[in-house]
Amino acid sequence: MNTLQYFLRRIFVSIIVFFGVSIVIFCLARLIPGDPARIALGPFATDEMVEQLRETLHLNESIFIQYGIFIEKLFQGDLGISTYTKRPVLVDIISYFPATFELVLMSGLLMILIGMPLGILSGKFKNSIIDNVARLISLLGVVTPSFLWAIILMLIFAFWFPILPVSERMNEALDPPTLVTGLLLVDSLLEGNFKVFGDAFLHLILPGLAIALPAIGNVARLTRTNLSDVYEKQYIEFAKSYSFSEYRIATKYALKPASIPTVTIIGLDFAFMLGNAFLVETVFVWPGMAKYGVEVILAKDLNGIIATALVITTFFLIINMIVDFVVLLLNPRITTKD
Amino acid sequence: MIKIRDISKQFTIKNNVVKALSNINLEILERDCFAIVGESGSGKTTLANIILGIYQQDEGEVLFENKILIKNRSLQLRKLIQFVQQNPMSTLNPKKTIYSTIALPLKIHKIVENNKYKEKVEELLSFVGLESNFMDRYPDTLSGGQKQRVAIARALATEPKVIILDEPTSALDVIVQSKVLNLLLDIKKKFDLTYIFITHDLSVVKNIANKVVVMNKGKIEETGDTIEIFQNPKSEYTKTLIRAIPTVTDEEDATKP
Amino acid sequence: MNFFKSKYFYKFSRNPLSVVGLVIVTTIVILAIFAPFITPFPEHVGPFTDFANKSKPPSSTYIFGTDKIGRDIFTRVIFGYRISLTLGIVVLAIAVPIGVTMGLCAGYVGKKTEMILMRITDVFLAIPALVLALSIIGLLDRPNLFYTMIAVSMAWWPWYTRLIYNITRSVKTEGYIAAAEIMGASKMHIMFREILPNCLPSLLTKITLDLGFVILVGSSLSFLGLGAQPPTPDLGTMVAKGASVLPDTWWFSLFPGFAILIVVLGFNLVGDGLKDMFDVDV
Amino acid sequence: MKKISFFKTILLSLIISVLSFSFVSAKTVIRTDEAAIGEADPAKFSDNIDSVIIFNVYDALVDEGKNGSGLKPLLSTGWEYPDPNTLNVSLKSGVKFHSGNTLDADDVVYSFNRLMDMGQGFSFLFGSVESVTALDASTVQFKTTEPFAPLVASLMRLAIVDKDDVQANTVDGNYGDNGDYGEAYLLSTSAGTGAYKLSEHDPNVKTVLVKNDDYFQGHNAKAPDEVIIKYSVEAATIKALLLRGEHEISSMWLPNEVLAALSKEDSVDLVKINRPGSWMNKLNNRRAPFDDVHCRRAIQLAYDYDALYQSFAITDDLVAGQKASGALIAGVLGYDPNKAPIERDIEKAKAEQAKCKYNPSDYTLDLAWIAEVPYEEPWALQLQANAMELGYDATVTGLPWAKFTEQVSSWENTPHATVVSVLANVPDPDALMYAQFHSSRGGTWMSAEWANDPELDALLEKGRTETNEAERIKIYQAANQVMIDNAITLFITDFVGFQPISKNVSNSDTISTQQQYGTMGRNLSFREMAVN
Repeated sequence: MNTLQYFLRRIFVSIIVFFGVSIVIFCLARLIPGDPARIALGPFATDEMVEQLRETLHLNESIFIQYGIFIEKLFQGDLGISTYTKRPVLVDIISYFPATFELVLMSGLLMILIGMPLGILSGKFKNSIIDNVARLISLLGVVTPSFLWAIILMLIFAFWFPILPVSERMNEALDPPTLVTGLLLVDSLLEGNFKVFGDAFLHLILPGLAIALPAIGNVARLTRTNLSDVYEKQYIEFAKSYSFSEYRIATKYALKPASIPTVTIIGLDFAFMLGNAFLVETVFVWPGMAKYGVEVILAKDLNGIIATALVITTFFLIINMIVDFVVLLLNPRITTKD
Repeated sequence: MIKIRDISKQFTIKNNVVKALSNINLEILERDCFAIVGESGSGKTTLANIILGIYQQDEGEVLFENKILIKNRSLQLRKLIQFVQQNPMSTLNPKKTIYSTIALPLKIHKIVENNKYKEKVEELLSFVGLESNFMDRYPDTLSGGQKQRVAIARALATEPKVIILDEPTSALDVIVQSKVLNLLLDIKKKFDLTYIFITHDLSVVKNIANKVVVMNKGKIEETGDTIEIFQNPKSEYTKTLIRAIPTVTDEEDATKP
Repeated sequence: MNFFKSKYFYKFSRNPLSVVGLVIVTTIVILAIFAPFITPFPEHVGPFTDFANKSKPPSSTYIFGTDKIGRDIFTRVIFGYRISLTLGIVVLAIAVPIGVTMGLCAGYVGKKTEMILMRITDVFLAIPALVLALSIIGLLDRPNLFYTMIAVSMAWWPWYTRLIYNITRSVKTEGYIAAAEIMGASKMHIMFREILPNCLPSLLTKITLDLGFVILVGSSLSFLGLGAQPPTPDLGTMVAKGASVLPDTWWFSLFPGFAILIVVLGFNLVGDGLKDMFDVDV
Repeated sequence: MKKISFFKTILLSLIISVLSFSFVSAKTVIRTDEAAIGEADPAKFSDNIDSVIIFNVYDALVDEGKNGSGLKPLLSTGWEYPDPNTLNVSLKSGVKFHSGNTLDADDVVYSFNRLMDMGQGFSFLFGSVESVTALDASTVQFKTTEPFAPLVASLMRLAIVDKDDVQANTVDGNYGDNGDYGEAYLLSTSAGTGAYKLSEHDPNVKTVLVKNDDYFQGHNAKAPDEVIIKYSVEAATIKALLLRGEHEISSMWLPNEVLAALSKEDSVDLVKINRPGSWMNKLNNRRAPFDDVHCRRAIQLAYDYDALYQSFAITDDLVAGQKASGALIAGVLGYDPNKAPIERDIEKAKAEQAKCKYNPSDYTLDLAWIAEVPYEEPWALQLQANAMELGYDATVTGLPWAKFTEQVSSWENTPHATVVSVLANVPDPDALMYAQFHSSRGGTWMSAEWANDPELDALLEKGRTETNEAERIKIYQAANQVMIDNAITLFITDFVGFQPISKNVSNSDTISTQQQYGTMGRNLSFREMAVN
C-alpha cells in the first residue's frame, strides 16, 4: 500500500466515523424525552405555536425520516436554525468556532513547546533533580482539573499580577480586523494590524495555558519515557562510540524516534483539550464553541447540539489525520502496516 | 484410521492466492507413528490444522474411522484427536496453574467425576514423569522440557486415540529432546496411540516414525515406510533433504543416497 | 503467600511515590467510609442551613471554614469523597465490563464482528469524553448524579475496548489458545478464562489510573452544573460555586479543589506503581 | 539564512507589538453584564436584560416618571378614555426612527399586531385588548373587551417598531402575509426610535449599542458613545474587570461575598437599588400535598424567614433584602410599608399540618431553584430543612431555566416549590398579580403556583376593571391578604439590589438614573448616564 492509498483509506474511515457520530448524536438528541419546541418558544407560547415549530423542525416525523432530512440538509450546508440563539446554526458556528480553534491551537502549541522540552530534560537527566522537578510539574499538570488551573491562573493574573488579560479575545476598545478566517491572529496579520495581533496574542495566553497544562504533563511524561527508552538502544551507543556531539546525538538520533509515540498521542490530547475548553472558556469569557455548546445543551437546542458535536468531531478527525501524516514524515517505514 | 482424500486448501493474502495444499491423499493406520516432513511453508502445519479442526479445507474430505471430519465437529470427535505444540513458551497459559490447565479438558469432556479431578491430574502428571506438587505451580516457574511434559499430559487427558505432535522437541536442547522423545514413545506404547509427527528434522523421523510423507509446496513428494524412503528415496527433493541431515561419522554419511 | 514480601510488592515499593500514593488512597477511602464518625458536623451534609455562621474563614471550629449556608466545608469535603469514589467505582463498574466484553469479542472473534465493534468504538472515541458525557446529561431530563454516572460510563468504555482488543489480538496467537480450541473449549471460556486473565495486569493498572480520571471528569461535569444536586456535597460543584467568589472567600473552592487534586494524584501514583510492578503499558 | 531572518523579523515585530500595546480610546464606553442571554426583538423581550436593551433602543407610548411620579407620555402627547372600554392616545409629531422614517399611528398598530401575533414577550399584558386602530396619522385607539385599568401602564411595554423598515426586510415565515414579521431582521438590527441603536447582537456573547445622535430627547453630554452588554460572565471575572477599570456596571446578581469584598474597594461603588420585585418560593397549588390549603399554611408557618433574612446580609450594615409582607411590593400601587411581615411559628405550623388531609411522610417534595442563579439555592435548602421538620422528605434540584420553563407548562411536572424572582414589569399591581396568581394563568414561569383560588380570582378580576384608584388599592390589599391567608405562595423577601459600579461612571447622573426608576430594566437608561 503506498502513501496515497493509505491516506485515501484513512479519509474513508474518517468519513465512516463521522457518519457514525452523526447517527449517535442524532439518536441521542431525538430519542430522549422533552419537547425542544416548547423550550425554544419560551414560557408564553401557545400550543399552536409549539405545534407549528414542531412541524418546522420535522419533530413529528419518524426518526429515520428526520435523519434523512438532516443529512440532506447537511450536504446543502444547512444545519437548521438554533432554537437557542434563533439564528442559523451555521452562523453560530462561523462566529464561535474560530475562537475555539484559535484557542486550542494555542494550547497545542503550548503543549508541544513546554511539554516536549520538559520531557527531554527529564529523559536526558534521568533521576537527577531536574528530572524530579520536571516530573513533579508534569504530574501536577495531569492530576489537576483544567477548571482548577483556570481558576488559579485567573486568581494570579486577575488580582495579584494584573499583567495579562483575563477575559475575551481582544480588547473591545480596539477595532476588530476584517473577518477573513475568524482567527484574530491571522486576520490581524493579514491587515498588518500588529496592535490587534499583540492584544489577541496576550488574550490567548491564560486560557491557552489552562487548557494545555494537563496535556503538557501528559506529553512531558511520554517524551521522558520514550527518550529514556531510545537512549538505552544500541544505535545510540554506536553513535557515542563515533564520538558525535551530545547535541547531535540528542537531536538527530534520539529525539526523532522518541517523538513518534508522543506525536501519536497528540491527536488524542487534542480531543482531550477540546473537552477542557468546555471548562475553561466559561471562566475566561471566551466567546467560543464550547461555551456555546454548554448553553445549547442546557437549552435542549437540538440543531445546536448536533452541530457542536459534529464540528468538534470533524476537528478531531482532521487533527488525527494530520498527526498520522506527521508520524509518517518522521518515520516513513510505518506506512504500509495494515 | 484417518483417511485423507483429495484435500486442497488455499489462502488469500493481500490479493495473492497461495495454494497451501493441493490434492493430498494419505492414509494413517492405527498405531502408526506417521511423520509429515517438509520445510516451513510446505503445508504440513496446514494439513495438521485441517485434521484438528482449526481450518476447513476447500476440497476433499477427512475421514476418521469412516466418519467425516469437518471444522465444526462434535466434542466427541474433538476428544479423540489431540495436539502437542512446538513452542513450550506459548503452549501453557501463564496465568493458569498447571492444575487448571490439565483439568480443563477433563471438565470439558467430563472424563471423570467432579470430585476426582485432582486425582486424575495427579495421575496424568505421573504419566509424564512430573511430581504432583507441580499442580499448584505457574508455567513461568517451569523449564521448557517440563512445560512440554505438561502439554503432553494435557493432550492425554481427553484419552485420545491420535495425537498430532507439531515439532514437539525442536525448541528444546538436545538432552531434553531425547528425554521427551523417549517419553512420547513410552506413552504411545502404554496407551495404544497413533501419532502424527510433524517435523523438518529427518534424524528424529528416522528414529521414531514407521511411516513418512514428504511434502513440498503443498504437494506430496513421496510417501511410504520410513526405512524404504531413507534407503530408496525416489524424488530429488527427498534426496536433498536426506543429504542435509548432519552426520557425525563417515559411515553414517555413507548411508545417504 | 505474604504479599508484602513478594517481588511484586518489592517492585511497587521501590518507587517511594507509589507508596505515597497508596497511603493517600487508603487514607481517603478510610475517611470516606467512616465519614459520619470522623467529621465534626455530619448533619451539615443534609438539609441544613445556619446563616448566622455563613462564610466564616477557617478557624479551630471549622478547619476549612464554612460556606455561604454556614456549613462546615471540611465535613462536606470528606463526604464529597464518598460521592467521588462512588462515582468512580460505579462508572468503571459499568464501563469496564462493556469495554472488556467488546474488546474480547472484537479481538478474538475477528472478521465482521471486529469490523463492526471497532468502528463503533472509533465513533465513541471520536467525540471527546467530556463533550459526549455533556451531551448525554444535557439531553436527559434533569441533571443528577445517576445520569452523570451513566454519561461518563458511555464515554469511558471505548478506552477499555481498545486496550483489551490490543492485548487480545496478541494473546490470540499464543499456543494455549489453539490448544483450548482443539480441546473444544467454548468461545466464552477462551475469551473470559484464557485471554482475560492475561489482560488483568493492564486492566487493573488502567482501572486504578482511571479511578482518578473519572473523578476528575465527574468533577468537571459538576463544575458545569451537571452533577450531583445540592445539598449533596459534590467536590466539583463546591469548586464551581466557590469560583465566583474568589479570591475573597478563597476557602470555598480551594479546599474542595485540592481535595480533588489529592485523590486524583493518589490514584495516579498508585497506577504508576502498578505500571512498573506489572511492567505493562496502558 | 533567509529563513532565519524572516523568522527574526516576525518575532521582533511580535515583541514590539506586544510591548507597545496600549491604546487611546476615542469613544466612551459603558460595559455591563447579565447572567442570562439577551433578546433584542421588541415582540419577544421579557427578562431584565432584554428590558434594558429594549428601553434603550426602542421607545413606548408612555414612560415611567422618576421617583415614583407615575406615568408620563413618551412617544405620545397624552391619552384619554372616551368611554371605559376605549383609550385614545395621541402621538408626538416628528419623532424619527433609526432608519430616518417618521413615526405615525400605523407604526403603533403594526407594533401591537406584531406583538400579539407572535404571542411572546409581554403580549400577556394585553389580553383584554380587542382591537387597535389608527384614527388618524397621529391618534391610536385601543378598544378593550371590559374596562381595563392597567392598560396605560402596560403600554410602557409596547415597544414601537418602524413598520416600513421592518416590512421592507421581511422574509417568508410563519405569519402568513406578514412573513416572518421581520424576526430575522430584528435579531441584529434595531428599528426603534430609541437613544441607542443595536450595532451587534450575539445572544450568547454580547450586545453592542451605539449612540443614536438624532434622538428626539437628546443625551446627557457625557453619555457613553457605546454600550456593551456581556452575557454569563463569572462573578470573579467581573470583579477583576471592575477593579481594573475594564467594566463599568455589574449585574445585580453578584454573590454577597463578592459584594462584601467590593464594598471595601475605593474604585467601586455599591449603588443600592430599591426595586419592585421579590423572591418567592412558588408552591404548586394543584399538586398533592399542596393542593390542600392546610398543608400550604403549615409550610408557610414553618418557613424560617429570619434565617432567610440573615442570608441576605452582605456585611453588618448592608442587607440585600427586606422582609416580605405579601405580593404587593414597594413602588407598586397598593403597597403598605406598615404591613407586618410574615413570621415563622412552628407550633402553629404543626397544628395546620395535622389538619391537612395528607400525611407528610407519604410525600417527597420536589423543590427547585434556578440553576443559573446560584444565589437562590440556600432558600430552597432552607425550605427543605423546614419541610423535613414537618415530616416530609424533600429533594432539591437546580433546574436550568430552559428546563424549568418547559416543566412548568403542565402542573403535573411543575416542582412542588420553585425559587423564582419576580420583578414588576409595570408599576401596576394587576400586571404583577393577575399574571402570577389568577387561575387562568398557570403554565408560565411566573405562575408556577398554578393558583386555583376562586376568592383571589374574583378580586383580581374586579381589580382590573375598577378605574377608581382608591378602590383599586382596597381590592389589591384584600387580594394580598387572601394570598397570605390561603398560603398561595411563600414570600422569601422583597428585593433590594446592590449594583457595583466602577468609578468610571460613578456620579450623580448615573446613580440617580439607577435609583430613581422602578420598572424592571428601566434603571439602566444609558442616555441619562455619564462617563467620567
